Amino acid sequence: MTEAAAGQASTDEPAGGGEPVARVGDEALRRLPDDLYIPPDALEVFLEAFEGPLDLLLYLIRRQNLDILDIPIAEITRQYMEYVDLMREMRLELAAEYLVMAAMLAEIKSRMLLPRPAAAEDEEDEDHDPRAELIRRLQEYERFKKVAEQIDELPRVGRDVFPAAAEAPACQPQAPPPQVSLRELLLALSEVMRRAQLNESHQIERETISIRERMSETLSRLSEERYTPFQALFQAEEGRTGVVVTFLALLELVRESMVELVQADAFAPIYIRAR
Amino acid sequence: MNRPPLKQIIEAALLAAGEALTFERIQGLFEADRAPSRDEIRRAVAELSADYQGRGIEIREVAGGYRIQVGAEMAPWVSRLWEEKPARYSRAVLETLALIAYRQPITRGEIEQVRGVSVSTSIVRTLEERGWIRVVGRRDVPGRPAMYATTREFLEHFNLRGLDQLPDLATLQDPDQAHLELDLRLPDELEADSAISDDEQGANRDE
Amino acid sequence: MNRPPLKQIIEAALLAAGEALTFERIQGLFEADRAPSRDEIRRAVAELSADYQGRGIEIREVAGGYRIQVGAEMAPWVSRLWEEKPARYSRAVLETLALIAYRQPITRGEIEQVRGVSVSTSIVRTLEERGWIRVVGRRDVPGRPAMYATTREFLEHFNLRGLDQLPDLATLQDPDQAHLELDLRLPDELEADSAISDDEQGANRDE
Repeated sequence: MTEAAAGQASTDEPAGGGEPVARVGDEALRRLPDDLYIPPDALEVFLEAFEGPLDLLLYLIRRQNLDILDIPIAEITRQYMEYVDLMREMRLELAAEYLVMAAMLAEIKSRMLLPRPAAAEDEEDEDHDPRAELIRRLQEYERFKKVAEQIDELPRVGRDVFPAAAEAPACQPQAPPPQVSLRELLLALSEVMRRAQLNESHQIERETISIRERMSETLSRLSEERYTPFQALFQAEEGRTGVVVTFLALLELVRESMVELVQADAFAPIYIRAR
Repeated sequence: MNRPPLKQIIEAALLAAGEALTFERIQGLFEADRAPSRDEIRRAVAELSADYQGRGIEIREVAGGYRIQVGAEMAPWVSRLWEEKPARYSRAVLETLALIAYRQPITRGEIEQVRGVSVSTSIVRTLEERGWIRVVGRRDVPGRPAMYATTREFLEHFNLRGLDQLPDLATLQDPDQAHLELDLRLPDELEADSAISDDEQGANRDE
Repeated sequence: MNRPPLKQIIEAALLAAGEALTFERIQGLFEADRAPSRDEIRRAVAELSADYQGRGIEIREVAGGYRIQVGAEMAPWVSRLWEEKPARYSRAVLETLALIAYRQPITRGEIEQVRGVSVSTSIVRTLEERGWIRVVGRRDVPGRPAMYATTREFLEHFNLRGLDQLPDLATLQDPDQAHLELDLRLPDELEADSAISDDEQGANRDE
């Protein structure tokens, strides 16, 4: 706000004229209430504090202890226009809604002045008051304005209440490991085999698997550093089949050069070492 | 395993979490077949609540869960932990929030109808950034405007168990009553007042 | 002002902060001329510490201040607050596992040959950490690549007595069928089964 605007506002004060500014009951006020006469820069803050035309209207009504259900529309319209003019003079950014409301007030005022045409009575409610819609909106707005104030007073986190927290015990957040079903494993294998187009030529059979399993087992029991006696790889309790499988696995390991067989002399003990 | 009393586990978990935990999350602390029932949890919370009597902390049901929190009577001391003062929200923000809370789901246009002024984008953004409101759908009218609703964080922030705990909306039939409580003071005075009442909060409560 | 006991203020502040507070910060909660001395703070903390006996929380002195923390004995429950949802293995991991299961012992290079893409170290590590594969030797070729095989844990996870129980690739045409036949029994049942078949072997032979 500029100095000039402020000066203008105080010389053009709306209470300058002889007319009563407002009427509270029987008493006519010749000047605006004290709470409006404040330094010009505070006045700007005051005007800006209105949350729109409904808020301003509510202020005008409450200030004079008027009944919201029986608004003296002419008087309130006049006061409303004074504030709107004031805001314009102060060059406050005036939302278009203020002017829409001004037009609405003027319309209500004119309708109240006109005698009610007989023809219109059929269309409208018999006791239709041109102010009804405005009153409804004012009441509606007031409810939410009030409840917004109450919400502001609710105990709020960070202002009134504070969540309590303590250091958590040292623990690794663990994700449970993924579960895999045999079906998924099969599907994965079928997919990779399909891609490799090896389904036909590389049919893997049960027998092969048990030999390959024994190959793995045997390898894991062998060491690169020291030799393991040949006999130690066979478990008698596995019976004949077990021995055969182990032997076939061993042959396969030798063929694939995964292990090394050592024999010092003929019929001497055979030793095996991983390569 | 010899497990500690339920109320101790709940207390430990609430404090370790530092935020509200729903029944589901509390039950999730246990093996599926050992999870306490809701009633068992309620009983344990009631015990905790009794233990906290006369202390600076309380256990409160918020947004469908429980939270251990430092009560308002401790605010005069505890709030000094932080240099920054808690944010104040403008009337425009609070009125918009109130309309969304009571009238959800609601579009911006519907809010504007009640407030009589346009709702700026920054107001909506402020509320969304705080996590207090979110878009829950679009109204099937031209332009398909977004419909807003409040969130669990809104309830948590305002210390509410549910939307039914919001202050009652004054009824339209009784406007005179509302009149008496209306505030005729200037915004400045209001601010001065609230500043004082903040300081006096502790004192008032002691009286 | 009638102020709550010092230990309550300290407890409230420590819990609201959720972290350690130094003596200075605790003293800073009070008007300068009402701040408690370090000895007063120590005494109040000792009282709190006694109150916490036998509960899931404790107050600890750390680096010139105090902190409230949840006791280690609560970890089994509290740690589940942050438990993530079980992840899923990628297709690459599953294919690698399948190849190791059916073609063991197998090197990474051999897996790559079949899959047609490289097998990242992280895939192998994932399976090793899970305990499902291990290195059983090295192939005697340049670079001496590790050869992988499946483990006992792998068999246990899939409820298999041995690798020979892995379904034939022939059943791949109808994996659902194979699934039904193989995997729906509980480990107990499988064990019971195998016990019976062992017993029956002898009987069969006698006949």
